[in-house]
Amino acid sequence: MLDSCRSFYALRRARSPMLRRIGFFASALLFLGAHAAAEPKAAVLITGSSTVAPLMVEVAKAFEKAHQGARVDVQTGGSARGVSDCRAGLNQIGMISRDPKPDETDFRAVRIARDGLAFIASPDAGVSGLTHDQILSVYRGTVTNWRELGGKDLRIAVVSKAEGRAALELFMAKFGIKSSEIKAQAIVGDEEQAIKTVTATRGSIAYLSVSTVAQAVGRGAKIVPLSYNGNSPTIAAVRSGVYPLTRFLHLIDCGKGTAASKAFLDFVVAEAGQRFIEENQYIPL
Amino acid sequence: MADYLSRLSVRGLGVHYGRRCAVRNVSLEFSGPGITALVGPSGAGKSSLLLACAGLMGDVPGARVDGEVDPGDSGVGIVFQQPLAFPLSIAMNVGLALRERGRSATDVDARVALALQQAGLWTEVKDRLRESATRLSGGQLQRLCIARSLALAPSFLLLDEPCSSLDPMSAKVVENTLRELSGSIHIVIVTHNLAQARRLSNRMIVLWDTDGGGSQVLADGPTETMFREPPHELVKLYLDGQLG
Amino acid sequence: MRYLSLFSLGLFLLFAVSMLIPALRELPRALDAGYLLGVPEAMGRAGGIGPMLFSTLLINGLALVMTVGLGLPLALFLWERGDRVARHSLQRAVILAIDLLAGTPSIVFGLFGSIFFCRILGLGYSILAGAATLAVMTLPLFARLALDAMQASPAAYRPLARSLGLGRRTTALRILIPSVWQGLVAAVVLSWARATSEAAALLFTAGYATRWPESLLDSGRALPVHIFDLAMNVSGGDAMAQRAALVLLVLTTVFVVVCRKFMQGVAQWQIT
Amino acid sequence: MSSPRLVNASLKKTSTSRSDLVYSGSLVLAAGLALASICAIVAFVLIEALPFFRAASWPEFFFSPAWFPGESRFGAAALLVGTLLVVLGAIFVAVPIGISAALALVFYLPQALASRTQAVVEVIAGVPAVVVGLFGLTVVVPLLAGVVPPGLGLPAASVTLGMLLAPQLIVNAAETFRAELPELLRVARSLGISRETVILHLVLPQRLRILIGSSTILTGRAIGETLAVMMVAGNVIQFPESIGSSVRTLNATIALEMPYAEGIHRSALAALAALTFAVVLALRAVVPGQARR
Repeated sequence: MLDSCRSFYALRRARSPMLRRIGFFASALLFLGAHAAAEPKAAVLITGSSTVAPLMVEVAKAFEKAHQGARVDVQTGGSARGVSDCRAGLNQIGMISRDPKPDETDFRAVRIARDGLAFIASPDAGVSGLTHDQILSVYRGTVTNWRELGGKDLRIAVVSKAEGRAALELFMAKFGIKSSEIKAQAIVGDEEQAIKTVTATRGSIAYLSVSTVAQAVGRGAKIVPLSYNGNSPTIAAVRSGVYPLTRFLHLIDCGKGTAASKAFLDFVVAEAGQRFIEENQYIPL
Repeated sequence: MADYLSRLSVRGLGVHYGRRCAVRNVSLEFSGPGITALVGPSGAGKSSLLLACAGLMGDVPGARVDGEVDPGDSGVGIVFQQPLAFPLSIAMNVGLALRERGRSATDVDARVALALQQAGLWTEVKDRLRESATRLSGGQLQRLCIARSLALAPSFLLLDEPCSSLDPMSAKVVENTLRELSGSIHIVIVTHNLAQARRLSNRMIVLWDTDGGGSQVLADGPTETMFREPPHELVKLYLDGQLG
Repeated sequence: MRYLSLFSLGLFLLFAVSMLIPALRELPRALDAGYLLGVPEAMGRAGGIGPMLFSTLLINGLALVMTVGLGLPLALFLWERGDRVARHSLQRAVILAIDLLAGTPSIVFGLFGSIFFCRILGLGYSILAGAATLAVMTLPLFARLALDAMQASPAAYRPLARSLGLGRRTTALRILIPSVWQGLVAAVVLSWARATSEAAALLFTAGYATRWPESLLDSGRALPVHIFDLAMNVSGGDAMAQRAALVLLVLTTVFVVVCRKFMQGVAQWQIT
Repeated sequence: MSSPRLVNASLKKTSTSRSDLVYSGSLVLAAGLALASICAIVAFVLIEALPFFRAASWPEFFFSPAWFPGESRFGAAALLVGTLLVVLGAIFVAVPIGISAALALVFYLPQALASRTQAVVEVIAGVPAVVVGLFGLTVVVPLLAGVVPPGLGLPAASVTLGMLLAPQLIVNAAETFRAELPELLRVARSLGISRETVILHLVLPQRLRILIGSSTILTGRAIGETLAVMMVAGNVIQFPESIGSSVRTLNATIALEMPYAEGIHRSALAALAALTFAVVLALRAVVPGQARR
């Protein structure tokens, strides 16, 4: 603080008008900041996966409406941050867009929504479904032209996900392939980037979450959802358990939560919360 | 202006730029009103001597000064060859140094008016003092620089080729200004224009680097005797315009 | 030469305008009070961007004050040493650090901010932490541009001011700054443009909250973060992302115009 | 106008006055605070990267192209090459267009139009990286897909990043060209020199030195820009075989993986950020005139 007083003092004494104006403006803001410091902090802080965050903001709003005075703040930063913040007690609830790893037993993972792994291709590929082995050969780079899969004569542009992403981990688990074995032409991060990359690249194939694909197809995006071993990746198929490649979105509680955070967890899993999840085009339990 | 006999004495002055020696062991005395012309071939260190007398050598990178320049407690003003106005109004250009010293506004305005009068610029600018100084003409700008130095009431005013970038008309106006000022303060003018030196100065100093080891005072005396009986062969050739 | 340069200016403007077409298409719906002041709904796919706009103004206003408040003295500090910059080790170290910072990805600033400002200084996810992080991020850019502007001013001012016995403060504030105010305006505007278009750094510091911030210590989602989220995490969010981007551009345009008028006025006032 | 008797002594140049001391005091303090914040970040990156540097094998880090944190293989070679190629590509796009656009702005446009155009360019500098990235992905990539399949890759990244850097370069260059321009043009007109000669012989040689000096901040920004590049570069970890193949930069890796990185992987990403510093230093050393400015 000493420095801002000194520079403020110097500025105020500086006869040049411009600097005096900046000095005045700076001190007013600092005063506003100090006065505001007394505000109460958020009751429930949720951090974690950016895929789940948009949904949680809406659910949090509904929760605040249902429980006057409660206050829920949602922050992003990725699944890893959701876990580390939770363990460090920096948040009350963590968000992860994957099933907990076998060694992750030090926290309670609450399933809040379903999701599945869907494969999509660009329309000019001319294919509507692939088998497990076909997908494996495409991602291993042994098959490089759609013609070999019954599609048009077009080079396959394989799109995969970046390290650590839940979809990649699910893909590696279900297909028993290591990330170093994947021969991709493009690697994307978030879901929407996958959709846009496929629409922009001829003959491309990618994997991402079923709900994103359902919403994109609903909006008329230029992508073709591929059936997996004959199962088409629809929200109904995942909800009914027919679709084989599924995962759950979780909220995690490391035992450092407050009464409000416990109430929030129950709210999300309860009827009202699930209806809300469905309204926002995610797949309820 | 100066109400008692001020004295600017230079003793054993040397100016070195790295290994090259520009000025070697120069001792001079300037006192009382009058105009001294400092002449000599270009590159003879005239400007370095002037800068040293104004105490500005510290600013020049790589320059080393030995010997002593003692202005006593009288002010030394300097006007550089390239006239340059601050990005401020005419009044502010002249009065900035005074305002910084905390003089009252009325005192500053009075002094600015006086300085502009002494520089012979007052009549031309007295009703546009608030305008930006960058719109003045070459001759006006040079006189503004002179006024700027005069505002600090120096006893000595050093000018580095004041009229070199001016048209003849403006040069004449500046010369008349200097002639009037020389009644009250001591002016040292560096010039290549020997006719101007003869017209203006009552004393002439010839600076020459005879042996390549740095310029020294070749001749120093009244201007007329310098022209009529040059004390040194080189000076005679120089004054006839064959050398330098 | 004439046609080549005019052609490249035209090429750049063509690229820039076609980049903005999706955003410009949203113009009628963007300049509507309900949208500008309303609260977002359905993950941002509907409703307004009131809280984001307010957070953006707060964060970037504060950040600019800090950037100029620290950047201008830093640039003056470097300019004071003037020609000896090359040799003076401290100045060379400063310019080196400035260049390093310019090369640092903005996500690293976000992480630094989240650890230093949010956790160590205890500001948590807040407007103040976001503003401080932005300030630290744009400081090098502003200091460097301001220094370049100052070094473009006539070199003869320095000995001239010294010959008149002017102090360092007067030389800097009354002579140097007025003579390069155009360069300084450009530096302020470019720093503002760099800061207001930043999303990654704010994601971890100012946070993601979409409610109206009540104080500087409240988390507030800035507009670029909102745009990033809509484009990257919300399916069908593109149109709203472009609309928000248009609002951000209008904000920057207003700032550019105001900045030029303000500085012109000051410069005019300064010389009298 | 009576001429007051001026006593010389009172106007002698005073030593540094009190306001000067306060001024340079606050200058040093603010500069110190700014410097401290700058060094804090450099230190933060190095401290975060320390655990990785202690544990990792250096040859693998610098020479192996295999970056697979899941299998704890941390080879950054391909990422380094990716960054260098994208930065050089972006400069190859931004500098010619930027400099000549700035020349057009300063020399060939009437003053009123020039200042309004420069204002537009300054606004374009404020376009969020997401919008540029989206434009890159939806327009630039399909356009290039025909020329250099598959579209995503080095050319798309260079064009997109180049256009992201251009506004800042244009404004910076225009301001630098505009300095001391009126006298230059006056002299040129008086000697009948054509505008082109003024540019080629008077303005460019002298001003280019300043521009080169400040170009390191441009290359810095090119290295620092993450999002727009990440969307169009393809991000495949490989030494690019052809001009059109996909590349991944150091920063794209940090941005893609940081939210999902834990422990040694996170420290490895900080090591990549430290590597970015090394690249900035290397580029600075290559650019002449930087130290002597």
